[in-house]
Amino acid sequence: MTIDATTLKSIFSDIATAIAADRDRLCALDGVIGDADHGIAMELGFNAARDAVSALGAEADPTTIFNTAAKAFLNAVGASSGPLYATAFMRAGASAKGKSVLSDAEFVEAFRAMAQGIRDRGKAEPGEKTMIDAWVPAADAAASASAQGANAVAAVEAAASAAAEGAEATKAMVAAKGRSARLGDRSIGHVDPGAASAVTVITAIARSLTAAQT
Amino acid sequence: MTIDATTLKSIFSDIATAIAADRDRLCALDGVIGDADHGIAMELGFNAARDAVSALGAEADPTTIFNTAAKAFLNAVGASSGPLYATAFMRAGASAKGKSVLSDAEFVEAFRAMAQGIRDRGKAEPGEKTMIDAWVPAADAAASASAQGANAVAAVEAAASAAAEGAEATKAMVAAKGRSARLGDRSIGHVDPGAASAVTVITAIARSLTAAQT
Amino acid sequence: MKTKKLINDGARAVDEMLVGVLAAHGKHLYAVDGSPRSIVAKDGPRPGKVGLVIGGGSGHEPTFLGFVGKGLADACAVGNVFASPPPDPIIECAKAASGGAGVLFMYGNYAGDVMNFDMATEMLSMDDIKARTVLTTDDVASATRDQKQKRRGVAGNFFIFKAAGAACDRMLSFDDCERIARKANDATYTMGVALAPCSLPQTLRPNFDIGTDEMEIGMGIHGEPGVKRDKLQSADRVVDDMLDRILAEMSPSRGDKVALLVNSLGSTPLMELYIMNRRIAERLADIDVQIHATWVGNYCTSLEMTGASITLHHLDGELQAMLDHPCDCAMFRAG
Amino acid sequence: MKTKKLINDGARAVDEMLVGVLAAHGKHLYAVDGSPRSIVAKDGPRPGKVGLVIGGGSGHEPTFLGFVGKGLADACAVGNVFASPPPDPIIECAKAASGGAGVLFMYGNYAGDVMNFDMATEMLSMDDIKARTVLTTDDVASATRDQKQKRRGVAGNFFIFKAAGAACDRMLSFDDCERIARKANDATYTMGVALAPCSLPQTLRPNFDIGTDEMEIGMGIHGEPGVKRDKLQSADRVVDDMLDRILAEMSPSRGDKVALLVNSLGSTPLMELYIMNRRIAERLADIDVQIHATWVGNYCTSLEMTGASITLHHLDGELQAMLDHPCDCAMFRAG
Ligand SMILES: Nc1ncnc2c1ncn2[C@@H]1O[C@H](COP(=O)(O)OP(=O)(O)O)[C@@H](O)[C@H]1O
Ligand SMILES: Nc1ncnc2c1ncn2[C@@H]1O[C@H](COP(=O)(O)OP(=O)(O)O)[C@@H](O)[C@H]1O
Ligand SMILES: [Mg+2]
Ligand SMILES: [Mg+2]
Ligand SMILES: [Mg+2]
Ligand SMILES: [Mg+2]
Repeated sequence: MTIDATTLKSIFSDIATAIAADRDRLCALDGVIGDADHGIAMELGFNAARDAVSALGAEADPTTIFNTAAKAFLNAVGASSGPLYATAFMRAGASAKGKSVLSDAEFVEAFRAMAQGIRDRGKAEPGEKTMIDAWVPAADAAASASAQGANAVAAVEAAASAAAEGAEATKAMVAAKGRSARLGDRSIGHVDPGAASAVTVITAIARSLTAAQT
Repeated sequence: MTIDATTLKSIFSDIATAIAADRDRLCALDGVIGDADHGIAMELGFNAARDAVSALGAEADPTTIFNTAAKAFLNAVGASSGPLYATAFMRAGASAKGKSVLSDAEFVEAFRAMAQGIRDRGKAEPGEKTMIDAWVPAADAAASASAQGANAVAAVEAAASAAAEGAEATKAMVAAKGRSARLGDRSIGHVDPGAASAVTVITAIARSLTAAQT
Repeated sequence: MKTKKLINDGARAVDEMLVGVLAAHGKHLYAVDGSPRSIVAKDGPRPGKVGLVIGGGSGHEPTFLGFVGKGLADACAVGNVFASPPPDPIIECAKAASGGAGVLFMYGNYAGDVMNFDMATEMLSMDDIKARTVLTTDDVASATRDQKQKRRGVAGNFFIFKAAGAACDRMLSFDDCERIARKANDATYTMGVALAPCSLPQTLRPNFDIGTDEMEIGMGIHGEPGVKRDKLQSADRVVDDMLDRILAEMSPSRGDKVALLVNSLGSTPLMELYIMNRRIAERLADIDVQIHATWVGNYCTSLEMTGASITLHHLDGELQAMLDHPCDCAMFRAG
Repeated sequence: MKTKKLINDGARAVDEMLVGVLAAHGKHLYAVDGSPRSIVAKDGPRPGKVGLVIGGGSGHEPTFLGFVGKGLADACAVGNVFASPPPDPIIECAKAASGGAGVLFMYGNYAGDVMNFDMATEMLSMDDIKARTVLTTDDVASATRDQKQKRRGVAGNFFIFKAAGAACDRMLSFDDCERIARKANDATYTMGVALAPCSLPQTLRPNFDIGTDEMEIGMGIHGEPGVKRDKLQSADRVVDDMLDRILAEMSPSRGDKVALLVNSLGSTPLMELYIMNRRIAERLADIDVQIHATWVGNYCTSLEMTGASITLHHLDGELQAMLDHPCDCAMFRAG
């Protein structure tokens, strides 16, 4: 498949819908080990990203779409999620530089760039109980599926399962980055909200790609 | 019977005990149409009065006892009940002036003076939904019983029933004095807390006299 | 279920608070020797000046004792929670505040306060101290317009005391101080709304019941019921309702000036007060009423009650001068 | 069950608050044209002066924007409730505050704030504005002593910003301003305790659960869990526990001076804060530590959270001079 402006825009729109539906659960998760606003931040951010990219013309290239989403997300949110997701989208934009549409492999490459952007911005290592613990295994799964010839849908589906496992695994971790890092052992037993929302985001991307394909 | 310092002191002590037991009900009544503190004020006041008079010697005359109670009550309480009960006791003290003990009739006279003191201080008329609506019928009942030859116990028992009826009647009244006067019709249906506590006070006096008599 | 408070013993709360107040504000305040409930401004009373004594129940902090200081009140008599102080501390305050030119008693119009201050006035006359009383009656909700003298004093105390304190500080005559105090009271209008109760330290029980979606318009600062119980509305609607009642009485002309107080009853945070203020400013701009100065915050509280009040202080040249007169109190500074 | 607030729409609460803030405090504050979340002191920035830009999430009022004014911060970047501001308003604040001598960014040490301010710093370097950052890390409860750099910034911001603002106002060099800011941070120790949660305007749900007889020692100002959950104790015991932790770190010598802040997290009324202050004063007197100045009230809140914090600011001659330096902000005045 080729992933064009229309598909990218619908991806942002589908993420926004999925996150809005998940908002209260994410706030509740953040209430346990953070400040209870993660669902709000994600909803604000993806609504702003969706609105900003949907205002772009049909001729917008992927880089413009990702950069527009980055800026909109960042300015709507601030918080931790703002710079993390904004950097993710900027990196995706950079990886797509010069292309007018994305092939399956290029989309997976952009997806990997997102995970790398979050990692660079937040400087968190896997195991520190952050969204990195969902994004890094997700990016790895997508890359290896793609290397084995999977299309974008299959690769992101593999990413979504890996993210879900990764998020589940944060329960056992002691937070070492972000707001909950001060909890020490008291953070054990609870899923990291940023990892949980990453699952929602990645699953929404997979669904959106599936819908675009058919 | 003759009512001496010991009896008067035990009256103050018995009132304090009765009011302390009734504190929360009085606060709750005041919560409905006032500021929820009437039980606290009455408890503070009668505890202070009890402590102050109990510190007096056995040779203290009734006037000294009443004046001591007045001062102690006033300074412990402030509020509305402070000046009202303090004036009541000062008037009782004035009516007992020069006497070393009180006869039954003199005690009833002091009791009437209390009601008159409350009336003078608060300038409330019967029917304005205040403690006056318990104290005035109580004083009248005591006086007429005494005029018909009743002893102090019987007179104050008559006063207690009259006070209870008077307090019950405040339910139907619209408050025109005190904190609840701003409620207008919304005060209807609720007993005035000051009238309710007057019943407790007067009943305690009757019981205390009965106990002293036997 | 009991409410939670950081106290040691409800019965000692007021006295312990006062020790803490003096520890924090020793530069501004002292207590009369042997009368710990009589709090006096270090830099307030002086010969020839009319003394201003305020007072009332505790639980409204920074009202009353926070307004003791140079340019405002000279002394404050402190009662138990929501209870008038007795005559003794009032008398001690009057003696400390007296500069020989008379003492003005100012406090909210509550039966208990009136009786206690009146007893103090009677006793002071034996000491040759002349005390006059100006009751504050700014609570629009607490009686009809023709019965203004029956109304309660609430957050508007702030402006009324401020005007009187400035008049006293400017060494005006006893008559003028009293006149300005009365004028300030007549020019001050407050409406409050409560969303959730407070609880007394002695009982640790909510002092009124209110539904989880209700508000009480016109609630008194001791939890006395107000003019109506309603479903909670948006901030703009609540402000409109409150302002409509205030403006109907004040009936300002275009170009008139007011001072504005947006006050929290305790738990309502600044964010909500400023959201209210946005609407108030909008409404007053619409009718061309100029806001000379605005205060927003906890000025007259009811312990931890949730809710807010709006006060307008209708200025003329004289009241504006009094408002702008500097003051320096333990918990409030202006000018 | 939803909590009750006087708001119009949770999503618009911060922007509406800011309109209300500017309506009330137009003499002190303005917003950068086209950037309503960038609030600047009218009488702050000037050529040659190091600019002080503070910022952080909303919901802590008067922190942060209340501390913008002459002698304190030049500008404040305002985030959503409990969320760092994005880089754009930070950049606009830096431009407005810049007097050519450098801009100091000061804010609480939270991952979100660090990332957003760092992005702003990178972007500003393209505009030739040099920004340096001093994070506040006064919350003793939030990491062990050897990990002070990991701690959160909480109510102690008040003293730390005050010191830095005074240094900037005195036209000290960029290096000196930064040095004093770091020194003030190192000398500031806060412990908090929470009794009941707040709720976000967007969710209207309590942001943590706590038993009806429990307290959380060391609770963060966004409701982040603290060091322990306990049965609620008397005020004196709670103060002792908090002070013990602070003093163990500060280890003052006899005769040392401190400044003291007893802060409400929102709903805890002045009465309780002063009761706490009574005990604090007693304890510090016992170890011969002198309290140079005390502030008591709502200085760094978490919306309507119930609870309080104690901050000690360990003074030397330089920090004392900074503390005593006058400032005039919309919501705070000193000196
Ligand atoms: N340094 C970091 N690197 C990666 N993710 C982080 C980092 N810091 C925080 N996070 C993520 O951000 C989430 C919280 O986001 P959010 O609630 O929106 O922001 P805030 O903590 O500012 O309120 C955490 O659950 C965690 O997954
Ligand atoms: N003017 C008055 N005359 C007689 N009784 C009064 C008057 N004003 C108030 N009261 C009585 O005082 C009671 C309230 O007392 P209390 O709660 O102790 O004082 P406060 O109203 O100051 O809180 C009322 O229920 C009423 O009976
Ligand atoms: Mg969060
Ligand atoms: Mg009462
Ligand atoms: Mg009372
Ligand atoms: Mg947050």
